[in-house]
Amino acid sequence: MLIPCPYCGPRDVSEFTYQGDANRTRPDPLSTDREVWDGYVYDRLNTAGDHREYWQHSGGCRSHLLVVRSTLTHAIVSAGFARDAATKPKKTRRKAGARP
Amino acid sequence: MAEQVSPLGPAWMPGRHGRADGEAGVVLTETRPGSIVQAAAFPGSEKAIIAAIKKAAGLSLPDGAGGGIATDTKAAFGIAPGRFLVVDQSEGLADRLRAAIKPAEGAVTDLSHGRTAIRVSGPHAEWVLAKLFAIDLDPTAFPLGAGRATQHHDIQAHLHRTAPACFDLYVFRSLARSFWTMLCHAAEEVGYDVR
Amino acid sequence: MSGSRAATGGRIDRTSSIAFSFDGKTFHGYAGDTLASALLANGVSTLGRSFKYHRPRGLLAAGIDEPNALVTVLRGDVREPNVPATQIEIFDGLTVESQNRFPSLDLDVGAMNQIAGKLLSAGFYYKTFMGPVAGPLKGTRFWMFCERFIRRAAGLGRAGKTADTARYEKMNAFCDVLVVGGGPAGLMAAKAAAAGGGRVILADLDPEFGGALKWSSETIDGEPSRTFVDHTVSALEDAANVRLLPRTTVWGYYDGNTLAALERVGDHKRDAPKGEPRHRHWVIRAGRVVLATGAFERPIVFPGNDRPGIMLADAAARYAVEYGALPGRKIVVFANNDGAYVSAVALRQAGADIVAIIDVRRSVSDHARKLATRAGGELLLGHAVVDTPGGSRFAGAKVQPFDAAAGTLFGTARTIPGDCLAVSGGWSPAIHLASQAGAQARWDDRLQTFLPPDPGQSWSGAGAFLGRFSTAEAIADGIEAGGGSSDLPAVDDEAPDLAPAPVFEIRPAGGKGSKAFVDFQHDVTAEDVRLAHREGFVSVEHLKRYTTLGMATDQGRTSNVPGLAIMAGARGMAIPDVGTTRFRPPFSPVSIGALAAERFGDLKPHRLTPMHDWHVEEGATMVAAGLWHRPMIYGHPGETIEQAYVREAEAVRGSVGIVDVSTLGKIMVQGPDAAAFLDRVYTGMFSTLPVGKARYGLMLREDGFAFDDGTTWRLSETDFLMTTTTANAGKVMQHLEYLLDIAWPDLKVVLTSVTDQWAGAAIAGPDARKVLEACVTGTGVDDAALPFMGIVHGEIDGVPVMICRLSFSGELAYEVYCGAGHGQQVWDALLEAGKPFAMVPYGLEALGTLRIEKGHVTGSEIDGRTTARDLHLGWMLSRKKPFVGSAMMDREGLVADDRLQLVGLVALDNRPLKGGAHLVDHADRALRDSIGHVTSVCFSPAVGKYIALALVKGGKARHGTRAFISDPIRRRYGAVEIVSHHFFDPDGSRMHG
Amino acid sequence: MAEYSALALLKNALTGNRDWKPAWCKPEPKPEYDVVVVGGGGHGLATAYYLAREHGITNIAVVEKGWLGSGNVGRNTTIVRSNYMLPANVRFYEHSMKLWENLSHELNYNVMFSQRGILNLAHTPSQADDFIRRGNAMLHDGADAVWLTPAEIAKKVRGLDVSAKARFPIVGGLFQPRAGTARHDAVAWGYARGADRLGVDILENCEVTGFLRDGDRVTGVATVRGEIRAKKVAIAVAGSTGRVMRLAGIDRLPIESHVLQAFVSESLKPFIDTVVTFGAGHLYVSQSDKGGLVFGGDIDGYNSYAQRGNLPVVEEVMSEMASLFPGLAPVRLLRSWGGIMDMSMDGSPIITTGPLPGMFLNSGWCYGGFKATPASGWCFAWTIAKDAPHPLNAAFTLDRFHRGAVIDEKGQGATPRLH
Repeated sequence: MLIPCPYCGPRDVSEFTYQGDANRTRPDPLSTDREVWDGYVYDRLNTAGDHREYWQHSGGCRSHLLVVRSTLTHAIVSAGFARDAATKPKKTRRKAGARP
Repeated sequence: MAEQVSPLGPAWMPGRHGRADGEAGVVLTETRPGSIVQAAAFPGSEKAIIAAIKKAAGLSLPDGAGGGIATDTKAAFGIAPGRFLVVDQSEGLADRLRAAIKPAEGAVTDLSHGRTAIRVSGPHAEWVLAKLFAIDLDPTAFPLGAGRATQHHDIQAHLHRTAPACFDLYVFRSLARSFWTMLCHAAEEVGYDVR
Repeated sequence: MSGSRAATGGRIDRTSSIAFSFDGKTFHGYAGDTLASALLANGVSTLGRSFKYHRPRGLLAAGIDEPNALVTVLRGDVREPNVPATQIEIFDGLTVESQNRFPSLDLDVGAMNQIAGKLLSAGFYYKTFMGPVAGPLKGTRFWMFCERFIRRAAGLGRAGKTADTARYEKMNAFCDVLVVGGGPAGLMAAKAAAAGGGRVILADLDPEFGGALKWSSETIDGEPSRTFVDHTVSALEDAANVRLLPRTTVWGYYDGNTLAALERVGDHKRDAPKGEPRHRHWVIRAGRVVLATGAFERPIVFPGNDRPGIMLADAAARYAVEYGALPGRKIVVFANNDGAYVSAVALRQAGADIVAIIDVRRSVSDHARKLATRAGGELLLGHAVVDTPGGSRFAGAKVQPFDAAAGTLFGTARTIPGDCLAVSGGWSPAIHLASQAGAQARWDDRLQTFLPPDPGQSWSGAGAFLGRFSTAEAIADGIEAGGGSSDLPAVDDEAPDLAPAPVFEIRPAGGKGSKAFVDFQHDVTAEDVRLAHREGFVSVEHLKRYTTLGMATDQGRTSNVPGLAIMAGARGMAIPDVGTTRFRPPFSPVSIGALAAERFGDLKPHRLTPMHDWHVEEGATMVAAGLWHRPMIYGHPGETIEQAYVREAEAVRGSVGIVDVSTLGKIMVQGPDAAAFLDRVYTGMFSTLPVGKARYGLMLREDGFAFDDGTTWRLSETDFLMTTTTANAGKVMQHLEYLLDIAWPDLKVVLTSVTDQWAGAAIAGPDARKVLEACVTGTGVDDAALPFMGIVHGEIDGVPVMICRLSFSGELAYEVYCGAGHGQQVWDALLEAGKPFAMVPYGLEALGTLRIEKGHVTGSEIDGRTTARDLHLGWMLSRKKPFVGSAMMDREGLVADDRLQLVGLVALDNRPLKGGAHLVDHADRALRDSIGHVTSVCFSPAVGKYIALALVKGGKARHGTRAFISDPIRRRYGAVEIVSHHFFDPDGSRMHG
Repeated sequence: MAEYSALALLKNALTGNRDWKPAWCKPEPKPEYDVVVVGGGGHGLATAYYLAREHGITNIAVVEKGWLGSGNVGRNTTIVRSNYMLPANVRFYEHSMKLWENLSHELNYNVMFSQRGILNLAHTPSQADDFIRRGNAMLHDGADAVWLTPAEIAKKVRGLDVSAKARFPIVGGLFQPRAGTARHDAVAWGYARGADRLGVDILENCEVTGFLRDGDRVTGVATVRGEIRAKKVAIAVAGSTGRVMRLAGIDRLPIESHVLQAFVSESLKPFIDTVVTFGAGHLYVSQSDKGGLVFGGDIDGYNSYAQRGNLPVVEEVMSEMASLFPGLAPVRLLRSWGGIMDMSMDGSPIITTGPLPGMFLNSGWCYGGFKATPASGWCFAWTIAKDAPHPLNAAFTLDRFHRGAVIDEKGQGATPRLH
């Protein structure tokens, strides 16, 4: 499997460390809501299909990547810096002009 | 101050080894630069860091991921987003970089002792390195001046192409002796010269 | 003898005679021979014994699909078992032995299994050997008793126990186009792709490119096909952008168009040049792949179809034409398609007589008739071979009229004598790699075979791989798949139609006659397939697993389709409805050594500290800690380990000692937000730490369990040097990078591993300060200049150093850091300065002893299952701020009263305690109710006893009570007292002194 | 259905093996059952068998998406052992071991359980202590274990590099004599035949497409062969847990599906007798009765439902094989395959009531599922029959993660790829 690192280019999977399900957002550190924390730490979406997940290019530039990869075929749909995804405002699914 | 002690120890054996006939396929050298320094930019300050490297080391880095430049005594190349490895045969580069980089823009980390510089040059440099690294070494994919961060199993390495058939490798000092031994082993097939 | 050398012909070098040994007997062949062709030419007909029934077997095929002729290649005591003789190029001195026979190939006692044949039907072992329910053979014993004999009888070659000293290597390659297969399709694809300018790799498993053109009688553009191959190959050799890999089997198609190939670099050489590997494991990342892997001929299943001398028709032709080795002089051909007629002509031209062509079809094409005439011999249409009477090799075919539509025999049988039977049952494209790359094969009714699926990855196919069997089609496909333009060479001969009649098995009425084999290597018969059907094992996977059909080393190349066809017949279904198995890597077996490459033998990564060579010269016993090597003790002659570490530890408590701590993980945490970042990852507060001071920190995992500890030094407002445990350095770095990239990308922090930048030496003991005073310049090291947890910068022997006063041993202690390249110099200077105080170097054992006496924890206690509170580190959990793990650390399971908690133990019997021992609270030695276990042990010179740290249920509440060691594994029992983990100087007066 | 025996074998051999009957029937689904077990793998079939045998519930259907045993029961490295460290695991797996020891008799089907022993090699003194801790834990909870010195190991496993200069020097090994291997497919077939003989309907090619619901309560399954109502629905689908539970509206679970590769060498004459596992990395190897060395290593380490892995793990496992047995370097890898593991967040299984009323869940086997088959079925059957767990599986609940009562053998926390 090759993962296209946005900095280093496509690299062999052996250069990467899997950092798991990216369908989770770390709760507000001040939150004491146990259920939210439980969900974050233990529960996984475990998608059969295109799966959002983190990989660290630990054997290269060490960046964490947000990768969308099919868990059925291992085909990689997209890969970008996790940092970008985390800092960019979340895109709404609605297209401009569409009804709420 | 005294010179650094090489980590290669008894593994460094000058002379011709491996296949004995013909020209040596590769020449292996420990280049022992005085300064190996990481300059890292906080997001948005990459340009400022590139300018600071120009000011402190006199090296103009090209744009682009993994872009780099090499002269006889100095080198710089990108190793990660906003991160550059800057190398100088003489000591004192870290201080010059610190003076040129504002703390709000980036950080300077001296790695002069932490990384060992090994040069692999010669007609079979690509062939020998291809045994160790899963990266495309062809000049079309890895052009002159460019740098790459990669690994050989447990050993992380930064590669810098400083001439068409010459690569400078930076590996963790503690692993340098093992890496050197593996490099020599890989080079036996084409014959190698340690200088 | 049946096989013999033809008077002329073949791509062998008849001027170069080669001597080799088979089963201890010397034979001669020529350069260019395989072991198979050479033995065939020498008249050897039995090359192996079958798996289950130990039947004599000869060559069936001429290539990688050979199921029978597996042999062991010997290189000294190193054994390479199960190599097909068809894949071995002979060289002077080649030594080979046959397999699965005792005492010899010709006389094999295992052949008695044939007598019990019916008993040994598919799955017989599931139905018996359950044994008695009582008595000495109860339980599994009866089965295990019987199993021993079954195991001895099974198995093919014998593996060696002598270490293989051959060299194996890995090679990474990148290309725009990888062409797999060097037959006409592959050659043209490579040529066309190369013309396009991209980087091309062409791999073929044979020593020479050309595929079937090497034994074809066709002419291309007016030249013999072999000349055409030579010209094309030399043009490719001259192209700078083409890499040719002969003797290279592409065996795995992995994700992202990553393919794995095995190059047999040195198997055909007596001696390897220095540094050259025997096998090279290629990992090829290809932009796109052209699969031109050809097709395998398959046999027809009929009674007695495994007798030596019965061979695939194309293989027979290949032996004759490529190697000049005639498989027989009087050849009978048995076919269901036109391809065998071409083989018959080739055999005739090579010097054999064709006795008869027996075809199941009642009528054949004019082209076939013409070929039959050229081949000579009798043409028997609408007939089938129903048995092969004779002994240990083929002597003639019993034939009978056959109705192909009904699948029935009729009329009377007669025997046609001959010394070789050439069989063709149709062709199966080699779709294995395409199947590995994903997707199901599809059935083609006309060709009666499975064709490749639609590409799931970036590949295209060409030639016989696509079921386009003619050379002209292969050439046209190759050019198209290669993607470039090229002149289209013209093939001057008419191609035969390889579409077969749908006949897979000849089955005499009532199942009479000899065994009819489907899988030659696993001895699976047509009756076994039908038995599986009767017992309900009807899905293709059940069939495979119940009968072991197709699971041998040839991976069913010759058996899959006939097996499916028989099951389809039994179920009354079409073949594709029964299914096809998914092919898995490897396409053909790959040496374990090649895949291990340089990662076995002596080349192993070791992490060495700057003072490593000194430790070794000083006689230290080194111990591996992950990749690191660390001194365990610096033993004196005659000392035991315990005597050595006790001496070293006593020196530290009494005067001073020095220990190499360079292996501690060190991470630079830099940036305007570094302090805020540390507040979030550590349980304690770091933003309040002044510059020039260090603080002990504890990290939790997100789930609230303890993770790692260490000190972090504030070097400036924005620069921190974090230390981690040696073992966890990498994990901590990754944990921090994850948080910074994903949880808090807004923080301006840079993390850099500087473990290797710094050499570290800890000076510990009452005289530690005096040692530093004697050698440090540029700074004071007195209590005022360097208080507990203070940091100063100075020089030792002219080398800049950074000194932090902190203590793991509980003594007055300092960690001295300098650039790693100066580590030995500073170490030497410290030793020199320590001489007046009799300073000793100490190793991990003494370090451990000192910390156990102090009750400090390490990885044995922070084992991923303990909490900060379990380890009495609850005081480090800040209540002023959230930190990683703070939200989860108070869950009921983490604060339960019966958790294992850290305690100290003192042996009451004055005998050594051992890690891994359990504790119970009953004095009898009954194995029940463990209350915990021992984590770290030593003889404590300070306490004067054997002590230990342990994790015990409800720990603290048991202080002052007695418990008992229960270590049945080592038979160590005895009483201990449970005490506080602070054995020594609990108020820390010494390190503050 | 006829008993299997040597005599039956002989009798049938004399009549041309014509009278053998199917090992299990292929019935049409009934509209309603007392219990529907989803998943015709080892655990599902064992559950049905023990429900019928131990609890007298025989109106059961086992529904299987593909062919029976097409999941991990037919894709593992066939190792049976109970060498765990934490009490909940040792007791559970030891119960399994005891069931294994009588399984062939009980099922009248030779599952070829062979107690060849398992040897865990230790490569450093601290690892030896860890293994001894485990061995002691096993002995305290009723399993068997002994310690072998390098010299004893050298005698037991010839070909193993026990020299001091070995790449991974061996300081000793923990040996469980009663551990061993069993023929994996036979376990599925034996349980299927056993359940069938007790009246269980085994429905192959019967993929579940949804759950029948009455409010929260699960009342049956919709399948490609029609709706089937059931008083109780039990899920035992290993790597497919995520997919099946999603059909019931449960999107998130403490489970990730990962691919694990396994390998077999070409067939060899007897080379190693016992099961050997390697402590310096991750490798386990045994030799099958057919002669192939069956071995495996770590999971690939990323979420996957594709039954295929990638090269890095192949190379890693082979390097460990060649390091341990330097004579095997020329021996050839014959075949590799992949199975889908239901990796739980602490590496231990889940056998529980719920999470919905009328539903029961069996999952989280990581790569320990095969050896657990008998006890998993036995405990799951108990849980289903009594609507409450047996003490042996009382700790294997879903809510243990949230309570912090994790059973973490490896101490790796909620990082499935490290379990």
